[in-house]
Amino acid sequence: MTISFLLLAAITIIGTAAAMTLKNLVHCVLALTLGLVGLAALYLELGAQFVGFTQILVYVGAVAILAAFAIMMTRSAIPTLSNAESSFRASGSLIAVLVFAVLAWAVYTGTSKQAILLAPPEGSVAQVGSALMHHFVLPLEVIGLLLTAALVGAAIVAMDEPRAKQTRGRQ
Amino acid sequence: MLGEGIVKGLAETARNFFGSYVNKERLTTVQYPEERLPQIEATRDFPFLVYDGADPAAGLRCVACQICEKECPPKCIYIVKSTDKKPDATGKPQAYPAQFDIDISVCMSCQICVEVCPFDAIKMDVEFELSSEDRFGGLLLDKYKLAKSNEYYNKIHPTEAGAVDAALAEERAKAKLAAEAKAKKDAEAAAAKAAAAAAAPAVSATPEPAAATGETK
Amino acid sequence: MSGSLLAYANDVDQIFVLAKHWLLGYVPGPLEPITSAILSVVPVMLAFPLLFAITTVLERKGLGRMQNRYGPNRTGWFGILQPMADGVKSLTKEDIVPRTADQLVHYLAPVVMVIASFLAYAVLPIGRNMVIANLNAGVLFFFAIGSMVELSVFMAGWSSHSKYSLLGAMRAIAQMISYEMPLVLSSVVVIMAAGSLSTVTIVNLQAGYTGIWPHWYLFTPWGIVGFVIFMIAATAESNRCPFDMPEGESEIIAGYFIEYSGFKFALFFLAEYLGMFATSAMAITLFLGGWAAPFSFLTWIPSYIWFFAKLLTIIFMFIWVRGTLPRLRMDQLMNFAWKFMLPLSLINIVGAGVWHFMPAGFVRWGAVSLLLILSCVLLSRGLRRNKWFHVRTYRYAT
Amino acid sequence: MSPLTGYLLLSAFLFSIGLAGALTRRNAILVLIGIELMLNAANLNFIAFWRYGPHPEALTGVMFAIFSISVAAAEAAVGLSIILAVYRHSRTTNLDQLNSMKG
Repeated sequence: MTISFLLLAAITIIGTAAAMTLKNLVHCVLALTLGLVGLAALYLELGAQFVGFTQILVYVGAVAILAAFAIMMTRSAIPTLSNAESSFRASGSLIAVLVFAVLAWAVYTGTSKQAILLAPPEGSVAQVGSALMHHFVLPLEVIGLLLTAALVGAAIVAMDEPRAKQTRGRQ
Repeated sequence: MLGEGIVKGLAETARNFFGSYVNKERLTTVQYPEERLPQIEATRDFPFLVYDGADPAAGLRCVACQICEKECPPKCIYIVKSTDKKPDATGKPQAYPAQFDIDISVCMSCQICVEVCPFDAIKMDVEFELSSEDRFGGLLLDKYKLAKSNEYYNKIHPTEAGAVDAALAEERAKAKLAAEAKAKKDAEAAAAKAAAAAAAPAVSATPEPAAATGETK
Repeated sequence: MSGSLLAYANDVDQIFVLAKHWLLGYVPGPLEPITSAILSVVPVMLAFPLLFAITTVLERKGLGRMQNRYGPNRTGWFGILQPMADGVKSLTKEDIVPRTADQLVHYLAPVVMVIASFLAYAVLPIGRNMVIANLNAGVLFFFAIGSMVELSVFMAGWSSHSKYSLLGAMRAIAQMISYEMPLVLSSVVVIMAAGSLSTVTIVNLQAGYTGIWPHWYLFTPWGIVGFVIFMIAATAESNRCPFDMPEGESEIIAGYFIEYSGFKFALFFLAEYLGMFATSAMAITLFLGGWAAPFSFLTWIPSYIWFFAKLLTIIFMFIWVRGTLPRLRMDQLMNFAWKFMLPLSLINIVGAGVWHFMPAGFVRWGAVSLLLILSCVLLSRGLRRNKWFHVRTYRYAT
Repeated sequence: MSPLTGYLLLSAFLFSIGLAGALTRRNAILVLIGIELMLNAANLNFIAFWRYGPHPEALTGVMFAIFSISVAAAEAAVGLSIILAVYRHSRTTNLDQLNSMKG
């Protein structure tokens, strides 16, 4: 429980909570970015440099921008009724609170009370690289395949329909 | 091969880059306040008033006919006609502008005032450094600021001014001739009238209309 | 004699490091880490904005000369004080915020952009032993920070509530995302060869010499291709001509920062140039041996001088290209990124792998060069076949 | 409280925030963002367990986080493109209004 952990946790919580409550969707995405950067900083705090920087690269550089693009293209930036909370507001919040209560109870009872003091693992980037290439090479290939499939699939799903017909007709 | 054109372009700009340091003639920029390009003769920007002779106030060709004021598309000319008449450059008594203002900030340099002026009194200037610190009055020119001599006009637009001068001289000569002829005729008519009056004082009414027609001719 | 000279050269090389340690000697223990950080960061935060100021005037003068003009030559000696005049002008200008703008986001966008641009310098080795933070994942950090610039571009474009700025931001983001991939993939070859993501290690590996020739990664077939791809992608990433679509003056005036004025506009300008310097410095680090001297007999010149000399050379290249090439169209830009740069950088990775597994010698050179040249020619043919533009014919005009 | 407990509690809280968002917001994009948040909370768990677990040298937690991030990226891309397609079809991203199976 260091000060840096508390600070980063506060940033993360503020960012994500704002992302889920703000009216304007673009604000939501920006707040989400703040939360995810806080999360990446937490990864760095835990000694996982590679994961932390990958988190920034993927979430800030790709997912947030993608969400922003989606918001622009679906004209959801104007705060209208559709962005407000749904009719599940009370029940949804209740479910979330219950889930948190259960998880917190499990965490409190499940983990040992005294601090585990392990030396932080060193040189993890090189280790991550060699592990990816040796022990985890099959999952890596599968992930590569999945990403390619996702790329092609996303492009096809998002493609303009009339234009798709046109190209088919031309072929 | 991809990139061939890029290399050509890069070579061209490199040639310019080094060439402009070696060969001063490459540089197309004129260092304006110190150096100036000679103005071509057809340069025009804003109107001015031409005067003949030495005195700007007395020699203005303008007779305040107000045609330019009426024709000006942005309505930037303001003229007050004088109530009295003064002799102009040729000595003929003419009306003159008591006030003649042009708002240069409104003027759009269309040159319509020059086209419509029957007296060749308003012409286009070439002066372009007109910036002023006075936001409202600085570009509102009165007749004293607008008045420029015929010599100046000859200097800035020699060909056009020469043609105008020749036309004016011809016109004046014609006017002079006409005036002389008229004076002669007047004199003749007066003499004839006097003679007639002297010859037939008894016949009072009949010759009178003939004399009148002769006079109107 | 020569030994003492070498030691002297070494002292000059390390003068900033020694000065920092000398200063740190006067600081009490608990304050040492923070003082050390400040002493590392402040010179970088001063040096690169100064370089920005110099670059603006050099760029304007260079562009002028390329177009047979003088460029700025009124302020100070040969116009050298022009950046100061520009700075005073932008600082004293009114800061206009559009009434419908999203005030907070509008305010934050330039700040985020400048911070992200400065953060990128943390991992760039400016000289021997001169780096702010030697991170294990330095290259990854650099690209992660680079992706934050895109977000600030979006913030600026969206918060201004102007169609021009939104269009400019969308163009900028589309372009940056498209060119980020070749940028990262072309640096992957170096990471493969060096076996490390740390910028310091990468430079140290290139600091050796065979005879008088340096061990730069540029002097390999995949290094040349990687460098060219990296520089093209860097041009697009920093929104510079011929990829300056996001701020195309003739169609969307200034792109995403059109609604900014005065100091905030200057911040965007600063951030843009800082981003350009950072990517150029990354290219130097990855391919041109960082601070290493180009010949072994020139190692007596201090390392930071070499670094800045290389940086200025690359900046001159940027200016040269800007003075030469016209702006691309959006579809040309995207075609070039996805149909040429991306496949070529992927093939380049394969080439680097082949290089790694073949025995050293001319056979290796020939094989990898052949692979890369062949793929380059084929890919460029693919670009040519579907013509990007046709000769225009006019029905009525002659 | 040990550092591990802190991280786990934070992770649980993030998960609940994501769940609450996914359940209570109407806009499809925000629901997707909520799901991303839940994934991230799980990632934080993996990293925390890797760091404070008995075998940090095995790197399983880090590996799982890396793969999970890439899956999340793929999921976001496909999800957002589906949202785009749905928007093009029905002119809304409001999940309450997307209630008919036929066009």
